Amino acid sequence: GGGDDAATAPGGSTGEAASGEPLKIGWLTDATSVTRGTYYPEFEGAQLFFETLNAAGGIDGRPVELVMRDMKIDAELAVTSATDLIQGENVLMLAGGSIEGRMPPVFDVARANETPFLAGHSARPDMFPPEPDPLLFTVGNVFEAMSDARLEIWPKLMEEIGVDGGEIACYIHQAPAAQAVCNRWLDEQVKVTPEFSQGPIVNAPLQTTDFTSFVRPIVDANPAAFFDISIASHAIGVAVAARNLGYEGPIVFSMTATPETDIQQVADQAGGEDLYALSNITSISETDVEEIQRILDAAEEYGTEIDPSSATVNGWLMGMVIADALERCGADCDRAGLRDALEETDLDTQGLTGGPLTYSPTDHMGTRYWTAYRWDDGDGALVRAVDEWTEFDPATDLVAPLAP
Amino acid sequence: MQSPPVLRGRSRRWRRSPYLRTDYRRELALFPYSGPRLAVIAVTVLLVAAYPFLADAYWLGVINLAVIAAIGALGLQIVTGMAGQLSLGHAAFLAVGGFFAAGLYLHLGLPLWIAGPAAMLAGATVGAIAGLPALRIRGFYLGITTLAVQYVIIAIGLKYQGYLQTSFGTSGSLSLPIPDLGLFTLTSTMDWYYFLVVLTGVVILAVTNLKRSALGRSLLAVRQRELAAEALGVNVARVKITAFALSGALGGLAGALSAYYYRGVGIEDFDLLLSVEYLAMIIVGGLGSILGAVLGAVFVIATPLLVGQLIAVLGLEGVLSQHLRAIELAVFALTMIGFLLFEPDGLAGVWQRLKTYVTRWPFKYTAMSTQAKR
Amino acid sequence: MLELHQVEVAYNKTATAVRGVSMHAEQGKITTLLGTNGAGKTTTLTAISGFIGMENADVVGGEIVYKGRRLNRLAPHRVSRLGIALVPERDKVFDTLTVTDNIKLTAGSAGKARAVYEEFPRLGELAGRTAGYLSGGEKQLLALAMALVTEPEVLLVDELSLGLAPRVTSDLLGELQRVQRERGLTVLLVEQNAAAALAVADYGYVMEDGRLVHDGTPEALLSHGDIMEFYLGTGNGDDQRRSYRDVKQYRRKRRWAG
Amino acid sequence: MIPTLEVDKVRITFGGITAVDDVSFDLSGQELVALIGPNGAGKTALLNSISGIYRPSSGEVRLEGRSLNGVPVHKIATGGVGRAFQHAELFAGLTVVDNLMVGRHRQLKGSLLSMAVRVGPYLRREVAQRAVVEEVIDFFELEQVRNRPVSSLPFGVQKLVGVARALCMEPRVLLLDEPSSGLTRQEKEDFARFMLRIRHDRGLPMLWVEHDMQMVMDLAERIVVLDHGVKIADGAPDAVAENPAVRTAYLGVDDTEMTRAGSPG
Amino acid sequence: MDFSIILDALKLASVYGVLALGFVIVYRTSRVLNLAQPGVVLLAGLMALTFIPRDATPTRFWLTALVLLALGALAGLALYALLLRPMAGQSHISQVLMTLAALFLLQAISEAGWRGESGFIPMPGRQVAWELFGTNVRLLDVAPIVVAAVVVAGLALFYRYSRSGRQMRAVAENPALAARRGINIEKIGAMAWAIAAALGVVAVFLTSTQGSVSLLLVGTTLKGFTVALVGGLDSLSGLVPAALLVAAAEVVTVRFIDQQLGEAVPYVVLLVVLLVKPWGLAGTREELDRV
Ligand SMILES: Nc1ncnc2c1ncn2[C@@H]1O[C@H](COP(=O)(O)OP(=O)(O)OP(=O)(O)O)[C@@H](O)[C@H]1O
Ligand SMILES: Nc1ncnc2c1ncn2[C@@H]1O[C@H](COP(=O)(O)OP(=O)(O)OP(=O)(O)O)[C@@H](O)[C@H]1O
Ligand SMILES: [Mg+2]
Ligand SMILES: [Mg+2]
Repeated sequence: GGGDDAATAPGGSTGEAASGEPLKIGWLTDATSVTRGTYYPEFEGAQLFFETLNAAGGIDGRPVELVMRDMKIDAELAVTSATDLIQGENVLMLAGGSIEGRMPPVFDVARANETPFLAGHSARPDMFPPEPDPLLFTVGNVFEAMSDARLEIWPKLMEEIGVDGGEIACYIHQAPAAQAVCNRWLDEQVKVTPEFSQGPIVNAPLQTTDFTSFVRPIVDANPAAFFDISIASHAIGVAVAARNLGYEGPIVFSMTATPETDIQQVADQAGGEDLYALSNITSISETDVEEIQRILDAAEEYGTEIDPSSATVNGWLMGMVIADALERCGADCDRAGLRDALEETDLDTQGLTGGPLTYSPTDHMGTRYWTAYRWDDGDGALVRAVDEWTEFDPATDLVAPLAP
Repeated sequence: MQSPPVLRGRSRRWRRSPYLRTDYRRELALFPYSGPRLAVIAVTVLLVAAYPFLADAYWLGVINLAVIAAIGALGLQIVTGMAGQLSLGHAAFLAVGGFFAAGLYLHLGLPLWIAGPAAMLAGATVGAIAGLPALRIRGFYLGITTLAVQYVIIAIGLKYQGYLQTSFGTSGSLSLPIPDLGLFTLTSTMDWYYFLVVLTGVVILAVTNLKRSALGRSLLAVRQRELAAEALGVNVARVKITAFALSGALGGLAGALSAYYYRGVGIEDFDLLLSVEYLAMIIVGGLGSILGAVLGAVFVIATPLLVGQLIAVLGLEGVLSQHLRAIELAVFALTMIGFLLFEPDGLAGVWQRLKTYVTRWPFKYTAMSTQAKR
Repeated sequence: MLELHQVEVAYNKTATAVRGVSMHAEQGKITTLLGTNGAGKTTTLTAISGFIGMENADVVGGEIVYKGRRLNRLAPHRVSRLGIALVPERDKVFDTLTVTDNIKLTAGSAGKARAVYEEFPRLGELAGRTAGYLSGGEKQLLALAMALVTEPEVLLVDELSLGLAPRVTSDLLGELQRVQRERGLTVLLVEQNAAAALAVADYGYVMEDGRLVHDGTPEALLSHGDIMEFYLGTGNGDDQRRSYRDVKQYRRKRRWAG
Repeated sequence: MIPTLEVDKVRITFGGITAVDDVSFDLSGQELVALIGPNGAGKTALLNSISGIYRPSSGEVRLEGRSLNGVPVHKIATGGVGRAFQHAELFAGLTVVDNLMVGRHRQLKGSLLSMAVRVGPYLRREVAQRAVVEEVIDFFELEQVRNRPVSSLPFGVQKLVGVARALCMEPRVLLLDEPSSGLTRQEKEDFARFMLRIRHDRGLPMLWVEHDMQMVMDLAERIVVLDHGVKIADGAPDAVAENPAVRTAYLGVDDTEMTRAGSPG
Repeated sequence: MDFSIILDALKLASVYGVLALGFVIVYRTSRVLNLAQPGVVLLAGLMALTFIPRDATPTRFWLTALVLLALGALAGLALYALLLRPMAGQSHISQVLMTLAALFLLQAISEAGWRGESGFIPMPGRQVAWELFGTNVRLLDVAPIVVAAVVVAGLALFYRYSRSGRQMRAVAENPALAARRGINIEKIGAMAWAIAAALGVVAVFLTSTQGSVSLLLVGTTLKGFTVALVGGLDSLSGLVPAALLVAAAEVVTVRFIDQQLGEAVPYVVLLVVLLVKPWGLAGTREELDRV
């Protein structure tokens, strides 16, 4: 694959530090808001990647510079920041993300300026096969696709845990897009695996800080398993509340939303037994994966504000994708060229995901590989609960089509 | 003791005074034809028309946002600045307008030029309902009931988005097309700029007229002394509801415009902070002042961005980029504090002060008895 | 005792309402300040009792001195604790408190509060009422009682007779004179009812358009032609008051200034 | 002939307090009736009940024969009851002219749209009403302060503006609550002249609350006396002045001082 | 109806009660809605997160809590002295906007120092729990109720038996006159702000028995407003029933009607109460209809 050079560059440290005219990439993230825990580490991951890359010679001697803007989950800031990055900073492309509802106006800015955009953890149907928006790419997931992917991995995890059926409870916070997570998934899951039945679905308003009353129905129903996905501050609050109120069954997080650092908080507050995570990316705990070790080394060297987690890994992966495209785009890379290069991505992720990441003109998302982890209280880290990766190709594996 | 009659109606000064008017129509005219005033207006119009050629696309976009906000701020100015009814839930009206416009497009395919006025109507209706407590409740208690209305609207909006999500399968945020106004479409930032500027001009003119009319006077009267106003024949209940309805209408318009400007709406955008920002606009601009509402809107929208730019220009970005937003917020807060402490009449007050200073120069104080106003 | 030297006060940092006023309220005497509407009497009293910017006004020149101490810019409660009490022209009582609470607020002890009711029996009848609902005159009584109960050394009264029935006015003025004599109280009395004020005062000032235009003993003032004409409604040679039915037209203008 | 204003057995109570007790009298033609009484006698309360601000617990007020019971305050005002308040109650943010224009509120009806557009009929109406207001300003000699914000006016002028504002309503009956308190002798004389001129020019009946007995004796044609909410006298000035009940309740001065209340000595 | 509902409502009420108390105390002395309070609460929470490490001993916890309480009071003093005192005599709306500016300032501080951090304050005794009426009851469920009761009762007694109660109302209604009657309005204002800010610190510890500290605390604090208003902004006696009413309504709605309405419930309760009693359950009229 074309990604090899770029992917090996950071560790390779053959050249000396890059010094030419920097290649500017705009990065939009929520650096200071309730969603910081989810989106900011992505930026940090990419930042680490490029620091390492630049130290090793950058791309053809040119350093890559990330220009970050904080959107604060605010539509107005998002639009002005995106415009400023493109027109003021003259960046080659945009990357990053915030909650889904915040993105369409930003995409509009990108379209109006013909600037490619690489989205992180949360994607939108705009990038989905078979008719993706020409400018939008993602390493992340659309909620509906994520739900469908879960159908196969869920029974595997349950088997590992030793749960052979019963009610599944589900928690999301009140964001319209998030509602698909529980509704669509549970509807299908009980069809695919009839030994499971639908338990309580809890849906708390975004402003909630005291989850007691919301969690009571779950505790009262005492489900066989509890799937807890939401922005981090909610997900951990709910898990802790459930434990406090006496729920002792397995709690399963989605690691894209609740990275290791947050699971750690739950373990601190309410004990680390029976905590699990589904993930489409390798956990930062898997230090025997070489690329993960590189991330940790880079974090050691360049520092991060938030302890590295799978979100950092996701950001690093985004860095890999961008560097790879820049490499292929060549010496006088412009926005159009970069977009074309992105579309031809076929990247070996060096073990950061379960397989290669490939984009095509009809697919700006690529195949996803899912696995499951278990929290090990002794190590204070995640360990694999399910060994293999489960493949999910959004082009063919969807249960029902996505809405436009 | 007999002294000649006060010089009235005839000036003995060698220069014709711009303040001397000879009939009421002239005094009541929107733009009294005084030289300096016309000059100021002409310069303003010229500057506004030339702005797109002076500013880059980014700052043009910023001004577009500010101008939309100015329409909303004028709405709040009517109810809080003029009628004195504290409204902490202005964002609710924006939400109603935005969702109404988006809903009309989504369900009926209606374009902006229909949806805009419709959003105003919807806003006015919700405004009038939100104003009902004002008939019984006053002051901060009223302020918080308007906040309550906002929470109710948000709850409804969430339900609506949930409904869209289940029945339309969209991710719940409503997307809108490029607005088509029949005669032209608003494609570029510059299109938007001229459209918004003209529209805002019309709104400003209308609000100014209202303020100078019987309604405007009764708004101020009700704010000051409800009972006395009533004993003078002002229907206080009606005036309050009208104020809320007008505020809702302008809020609704601003909401519809911003929905189309962002090409989509989400209920999450209309949080308390937005309401609070609108309040900040009218206080920074000057409570009760129309010019103030506009200046305040520009100020509140542009200051944080200006600070960001300033930091970039100073080359401090590397050092401070991590704390950019914190700095912007702090600067914003400090400016607000500065205004509250040193210029309670806001930007409009500064403008007024400047004018008085120019006309009065070189004197520092005016004796009470000779102080000329207007 | 209480002296003003060339005091200037400006509203909103722009308009001067008091211009170069110098006056003196002598210890244990009643000094009265007369003047037409808007002359700056209230402004003068407010300046003495302390501003802290609350009225959007400032003493921009001159000195206010009490017992050798400069009062300019002193916070109102400090002024009050120096023994200077003010009965304001408007907003003189706490509307949402009851009459009793209003008095207790300043009385310090319950005994003193009771003494007030002995002194002003009308207030006793109103003890439990909400002060905001009192009639204009009742409020005036309450305000005076609240000021007196602090046992001040200097009492500043802004328009004592405002809204009071004639009988109450004469009673109060008599009362004021009695208290003043007994306690050696220093009084600065702003009054519109010039005849009544000069009847009890030891010295008088006349203010117009922000300036002092005249001062003297009551006798001197009472026999001054302009004062007779404009403040007493007598003049015309004989000592008879003119009837309000056949008054002539006056013009509002400064007569002494300049 | 029906009297312009009839107060018929009006009683006003607040909780346990009876502020006005069974008071009846009427006003017609162009009478100038003074309403006097000690502080707290219920004078303001009575005016309030005529304006509709307080509702009589029994009895009723009639304007030209029509009962005002249950009529909203603003309807009573537009129906012809003009009112000047004891504490002026001006609208602080507005100028003198605008305060008076509020008094012309009734004549300035118009749709929101016509007000927002302003040209055409609404502007003509505004101009016409403005002319009326200017007349009143001339009448009260307020030219110099017409564009001053009322809050910066001295109290005495504010009260004058209050009266002017009431007159702007073109009322059928004018209620004045202590309009001259806080004025100097000279200004009171001016004010007396205004009252006489109002009566001369407009031919209005006026109900006038006043504490300055000399003014009352000189100007009023009839005097109604309240004490503790009860009407204790009603009649020509001289007759009332002779009334012993009035003397003890209100005046508290001996005979010779009657018309010279508060005089030196 | 099971015991857990009562428990949940009581817990929520205790948090709301203390939050509301903070608003009431400032309002009583100045008729100003203290919009800076959410900032104080947030900052206190974030500082607690930083200074109480995961493995903190109980001694360390209590010491830090005390220090934060003192810091809170100081912050309240500073806010009053620097921002509110110079505003004396200006309109109430302007003063409220000043507290709003203070909120922005506090948020800027929290952003500079903590960005959007969130987490749990490690509470001592979090493992202690009993089974009661079929419900799992933790020490941390009971503690906030007890603390809130003590705090509310204590302050109520303080205001009842100190001269300040009446003075506060006088200052609130007419500061200029109060000052001229010899009341040190600045002392009273400073005291109120210090107490209110300290209450904010107490409140953050109370909420932390139940949930995490995050930017969302701002919204939670605002709900304290509704309670203060339902009770009557200047009354301490209306506060307890108001807190119970609002909390119960919220808990019942979330449990039995619709979880998503939880956010709006306090405001709906407020609307209903105010339409019946415009000055809250036990508030006093602040504007008199009198001309
Ligand atoms: N808040 C204010 N803002 C601006 N100007 C003011 C203000 N208060 C008073 N003035 C002006 O200051 C001048 C003096 O007013 P002041 O109230 O002191 O007069 P006064 O002698 O007490 O009159 P009165 O007899 O009517 O009470 C007046 O011209 C008035 O217009
Ligand atoms: N809204 C009210 N609530 C309770 N008591 C009231 C109310 N309005 C008036 N009162 C009481 O009724 C009595 C009459 O008051 P009113 O204001 O009519 O007196 P007044 O004759 O106008 O006196 P003054 O000459 O002092 O103005 C007073 O004792 C007053 O306290
Ligand atoms: Mg005065
Ligand atoms: Mg009265």
